[in-house]
Amino acid sequence: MKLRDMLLYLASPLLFILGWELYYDIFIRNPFVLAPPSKVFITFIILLSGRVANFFMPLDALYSLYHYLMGFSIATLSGFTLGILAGYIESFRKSIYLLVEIIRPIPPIAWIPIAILLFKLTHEAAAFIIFIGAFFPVLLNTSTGASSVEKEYIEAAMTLGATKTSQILLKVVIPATLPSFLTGVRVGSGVAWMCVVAAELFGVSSYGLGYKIELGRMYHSPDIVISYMLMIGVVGLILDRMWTKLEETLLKWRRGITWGRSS
Amino acid sequence: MKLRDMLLYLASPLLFILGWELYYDIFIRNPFVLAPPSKVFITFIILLSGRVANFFMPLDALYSLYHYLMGFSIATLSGFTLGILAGYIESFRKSIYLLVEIIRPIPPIAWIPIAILLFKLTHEAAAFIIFIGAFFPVLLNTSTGASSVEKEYIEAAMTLGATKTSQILLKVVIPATLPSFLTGVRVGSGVAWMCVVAAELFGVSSYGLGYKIELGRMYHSPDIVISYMLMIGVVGLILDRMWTKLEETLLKWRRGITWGRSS
Amino acid sequence: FSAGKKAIKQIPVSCQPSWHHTAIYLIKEKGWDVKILGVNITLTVFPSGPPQMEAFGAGQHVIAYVGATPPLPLLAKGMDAKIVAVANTEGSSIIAVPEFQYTGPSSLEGKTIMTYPPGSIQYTVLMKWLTDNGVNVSKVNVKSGGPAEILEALRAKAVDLGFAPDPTPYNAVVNGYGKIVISSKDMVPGHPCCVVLMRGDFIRENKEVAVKFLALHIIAEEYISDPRNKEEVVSLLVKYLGISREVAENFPGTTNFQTDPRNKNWLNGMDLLCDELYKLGITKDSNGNPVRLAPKDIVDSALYGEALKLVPQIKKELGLP
Amino acid sequence: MEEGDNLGEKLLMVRNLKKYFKGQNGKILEVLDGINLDITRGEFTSIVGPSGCGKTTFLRILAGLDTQYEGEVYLKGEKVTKPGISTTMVFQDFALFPWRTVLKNITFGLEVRGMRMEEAIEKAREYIKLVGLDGFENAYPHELSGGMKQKVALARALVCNPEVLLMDEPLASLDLQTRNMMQAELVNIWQRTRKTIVYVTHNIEEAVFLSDKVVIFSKRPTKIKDILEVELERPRDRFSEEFVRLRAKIASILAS
Amino acid sequence: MEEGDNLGEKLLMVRNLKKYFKGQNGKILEVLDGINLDITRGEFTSIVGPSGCGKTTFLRILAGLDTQYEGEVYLKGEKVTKPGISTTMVFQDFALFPWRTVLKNITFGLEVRGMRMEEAIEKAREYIKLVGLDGFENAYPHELSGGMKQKVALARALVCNPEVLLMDEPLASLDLQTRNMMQAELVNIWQRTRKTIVYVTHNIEEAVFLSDKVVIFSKRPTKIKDILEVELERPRDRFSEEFVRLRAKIASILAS
Ligand SMILES: Nc1ncnc2c1ncn2[C@@H]1O[C@H](COP(=O)(O)OP(=O)(O)OP(=O)(O)O)[C@@H](O)[C@H]1O
Ligand SMILES: Nc1ncnc2c1ncn2[C@@H]1O[C@H](COP(=O)(O)OP(=O)(O)OP(=O)(O)O)[C@@H](O)[C@H]1O
Ligand SMILES: [Mg+2]
Ligand SMILES: [Mg+2]
Repeated sequence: MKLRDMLLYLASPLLFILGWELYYDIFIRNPFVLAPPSKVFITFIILLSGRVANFFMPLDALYSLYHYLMGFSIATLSGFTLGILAGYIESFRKSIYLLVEIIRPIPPIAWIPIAILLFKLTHEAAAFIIFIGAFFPVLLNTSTGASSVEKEYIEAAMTLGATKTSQILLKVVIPATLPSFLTGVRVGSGVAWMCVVAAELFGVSSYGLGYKIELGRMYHSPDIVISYMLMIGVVGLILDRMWTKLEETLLKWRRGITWGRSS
Repeated sequence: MKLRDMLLYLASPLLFILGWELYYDIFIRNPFVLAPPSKVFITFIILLSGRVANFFMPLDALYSLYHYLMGFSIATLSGFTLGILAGYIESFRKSIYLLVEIIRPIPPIAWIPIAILLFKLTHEAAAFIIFIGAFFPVLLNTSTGASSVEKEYIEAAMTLGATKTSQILLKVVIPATLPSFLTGVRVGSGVAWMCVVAAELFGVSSYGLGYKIELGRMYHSPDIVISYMLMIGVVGLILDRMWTKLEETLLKWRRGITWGRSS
Repeated sequence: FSAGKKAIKQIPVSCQPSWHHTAIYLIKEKGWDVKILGVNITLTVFPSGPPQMEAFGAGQHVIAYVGATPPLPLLAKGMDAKIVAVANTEGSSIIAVPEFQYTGPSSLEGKTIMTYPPGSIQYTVLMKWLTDNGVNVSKVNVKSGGPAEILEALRAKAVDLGFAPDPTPYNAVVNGYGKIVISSKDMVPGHPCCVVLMRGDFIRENKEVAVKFLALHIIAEEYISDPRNKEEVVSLLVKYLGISREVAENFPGTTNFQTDPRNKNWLNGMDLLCDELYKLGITKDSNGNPVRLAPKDIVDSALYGEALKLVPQIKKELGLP
Repeated sequence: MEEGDNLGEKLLMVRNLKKYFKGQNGKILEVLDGINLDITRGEFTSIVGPSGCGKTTFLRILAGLDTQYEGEVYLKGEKVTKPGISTTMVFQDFALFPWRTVLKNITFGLEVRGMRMEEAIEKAREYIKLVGLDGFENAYPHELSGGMKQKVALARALVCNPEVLLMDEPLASLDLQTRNMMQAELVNIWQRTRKTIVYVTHNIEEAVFLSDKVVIFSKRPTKIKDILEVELERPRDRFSEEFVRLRAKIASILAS
Repeated sequence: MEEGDNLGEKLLMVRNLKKYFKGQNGKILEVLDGINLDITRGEFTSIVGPSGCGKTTFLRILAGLDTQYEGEVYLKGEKVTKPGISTTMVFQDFALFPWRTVLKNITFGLEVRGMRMEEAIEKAREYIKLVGLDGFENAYPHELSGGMKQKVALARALVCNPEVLLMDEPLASLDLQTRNMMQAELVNIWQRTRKTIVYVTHNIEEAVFLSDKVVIFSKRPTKIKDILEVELERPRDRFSEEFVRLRAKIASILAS
């Protein structure tokens, strides 16, 4: 059983690596266009050790995590609060709708000039870009979740004496919205982490996974670029695992109700 | 009632514009640093008419929509299919988990070199970047939704004779997942539309809202940049309205069950 | 596009929206490609060097107008291409926020300057200039960014200085939030900037077209350098780059439209760049071993010599003096 | 009993209440068609009537959950416009909070009334014992059988000790024995606290056993067919002649 | 009736069935503690027992929905390992599909059996009439009253015409009259089609009225306390001496 699971988990990455190696060997065979997985593997290991000047991956990861944490935590807090309110209170939802929906599609990169204007070339400016990316998925998932809470729970709470809106929010809407909120957190975390590249494009610091991808591109080293992409992927995976664990802990009560377990 | 709604909807944009104007008048007062809303409004109108060489906004919007549609439709289709399967079939979920979670956090911009390699400088390359952005939100929301289908529906279907997996998928899992899927579509559409800037960064065409934002930045006209940001916002809003309408139509049955209506 | 032996149907060329690349815009605008080469040039404009070279490396263009350094890592890995002509030298300036008190290189100490990342021409020039003038570079805070970020950072006073190629500095000047304090021609005289890069198979299989193209390049650069054509060039830049006439009026700025790849001074500059990239670990062969390129490995000046011979005749065909 | 002195006051007044639903296909369904009813403080009123006639709808209107109706509904002389602290409802389909354990479902009403948690838990345990769910304090609703869920719903409402208790078939999923036991317990609680109870049931025997007054609803569009006073002494004997007679009478009115 | 010739065959065999649940807090709850039961083809078997004793659990195991048990369960001589086409279940909490209208809920079983849509709709309408839901074809489940939902659940299962019908308190939410009518209708259908029915109820009268055999479950950990054969002629008279005697007997066994 354990072994079968391991094999399952490894199936797609192995297939992907195989496909990539074959694609490289058959169609590309050109080291400045694409690096084969074997090459990337070696580069990845070397970059971890910091033996290549300017490219010490663990340090870059730390910087990126710092940007991510700052931007994402603010996005989560504000997205959650506004999402719950917007989901439950229709007039509030309406009053923020237009602004949110016009600002939402504007991509994080497009905010770089504003970020520089507001925060200069600081880590906060990077965090701001990440905030922009993560805020809307959290907000949208939370507000959709909050407005989809089953009526019967709210009505039950009301007749049990929860007459204040704050009580309904705290004791019914929030727990019932938790699954959607946590999906939002996972999607938002993904987008936030994605934004590190954009957030590190404009000179906020000389470290960061995103900054180094750009540098790698300048140096035309596909192996470095792909190694950094992988590193972003791996850190992203770890972050996702953390959120999933949290989700499982908080949503224990759903285990017996739903068909599969979310993962 | 109608009027009250109108006022509600306009509240936040008006407040925002007011704040922006004040911020400009008090702190900036320099049209080359930030454009005040009044200036942007005029520029916006002018850009709509195409009277500024190289900056004919409607045409750019069409090109961007073309990229969006190509990338997003493929992302939706594949995200939906894989999401349903991954949500319902645990071993499938496990087998794609690692690959998905490593690739998911890699930002669309980081895929530009690969897009150029695979698709050359074509519209398809732009669509690929957009695809990368939209695919994962759709996949994640759909698979979370599909794995959260209430057990009782699936069991009811089984004892009513739905013994084939295809029947369960078609008649229970898909309709029950529809709300989550559609949230995914809305989030994904937002991310996809966000990616037009990244997708148009690398010379796939000389038109497109994203390309023009970059051009505006290079040649430095805050009013043009902000006008294009606004245009991205407005088109994004229209797209969102479309998805919301579709959602309301498809989820008519939820109206009596949930507390608020999602919007 | 196929660079086969058969007659080519079009020539895919890439460049950037910089006035260092004005020559290729002029050739297109005037239709000289069809007139002289008999085929259409398709022009792709990239916002920066990396995607441009990614596309070039993937074989999507045969000619690129590009900075001198972006191709070097690819050439080190053995890309089949050569620098066949110079597009320009010099042509960058340091811009400061208006209140900055510039008193020479040492006034940069303790200040923040934004320029292209390490390995770029601007970065290299800046470092050489500072070091040559005895400034401790570790005391200068250097931030990385492209032209857009440089302008935005200046506007927001997020940096004290920026170092960017024309026409970016004039943007800041014209719009009143920056002033030019020194130009690169006064920092490292004659330093290389942009080049014309051509694919090897194109040179070998379509030599005649390649030479004719180079001749056109030489003629175009002469044409834009001629002050009598300034008005025409300004309109061209407004049209192709979308910049304001006010900014374009500053053409050619400090840009020097020199084309000869045999120029000693230029070759020395290239050698310096090669050394710099080698030291930064940017140029490596396909096995990852550091490569110290030399101008002779990357420049093919034979083609230029042949092109020069064609210039008078083509000029006549085009009706130019 | 603070309300004791007001016994006999008209606590709930329903005047010419009409209610219709608009289906999603636009069709209008007339449900309540002019209901007039007074309920005195401390009274135990049962409502019986055919399935789908509007009993649940009626309770929801009394609870302030549904305000889209014609006519008037007063609680303590004031129009009912929203759910209030003095009315609690036991829902036909339980409406337990799936994210709360049995214990925490029951403490809910106490928490929102601001009771200290330890005290609330103590109180809740009392009622868990009362309905016979000892040992299931920490189970989640989905781990319970149908009858057990109903017991939780019952305990959750009773523990709140509200002035008015609206109960929608609160014992329907229980087996005969438990049901009889719970009926006796309900009478017990009611006698001790003199709550005002409006009780919907399909079980005529239950209605007669419990209530002071049995209200009989007709088919849709629903009117009140009849109201019977049950003046038997409590505890009532289900096999007494009068009991059986009343039962039969209600059954025949329902069937007519 | 194709299965007619096999009447008397042992359709369901339950051997030493044991079942326990592990709660989320890790506590183990023993539910079924060695059940042995044979059910003959065409037989109408009722199960009665206290709330929470494991009746629903037992039906779920028979239906193949729960396979985590000890002991053996055979359907037509084969081990039950998953839900099959020959068994249909009516759930205690209805389990209607909220995204399907009444009509489409009822056609579900026919659709998955590959019936043409028009034919399925026609058939469904028949059963809608049977349970008295005319006019509500296009309503969604949340627009129905509790009793009406139960009727839909019933119709949805009956229309499938499966060999084995498992029913979990399928009439519990109905008023007396409808209930009596549905009971008669059920007997009618059963006599016509000779389905094998396993029927859980809390209503002893109902069990006696309907079934050939009444199985009495004990409290948890649950064993079979007794099995009574009901050999009264159908249609049965609820007031006949034998009927009343049997009713009382079952009640007393349950209470003991
Ligand atoms: N939300 C709703 N939308 C539309 N119609 C509804 C809604 N709720 C109830 N109805 C209709 O109103 C009528 C009365 O429903 P109600 O639930 O009050 O019946 P009831 O007397 O409680 O029946 P039961 O004994 O079966 O629970 C039913 O015909 C039902 O279809
Ligand atoms: N999923 C589950 N997890 C844990 N315990 C469960 C689960 N389902 C049922 N139980 C427990 O098993 C016991 C039997 O439950 P079951 O639903 O079979 O009872 P029942 O006889 O149908 O009762 P009722 O008449 O109240 O419907 C109960 O004590 C219940 O708490
Ligand atoms: Mg009801
Ligand atoms: Mg049960």
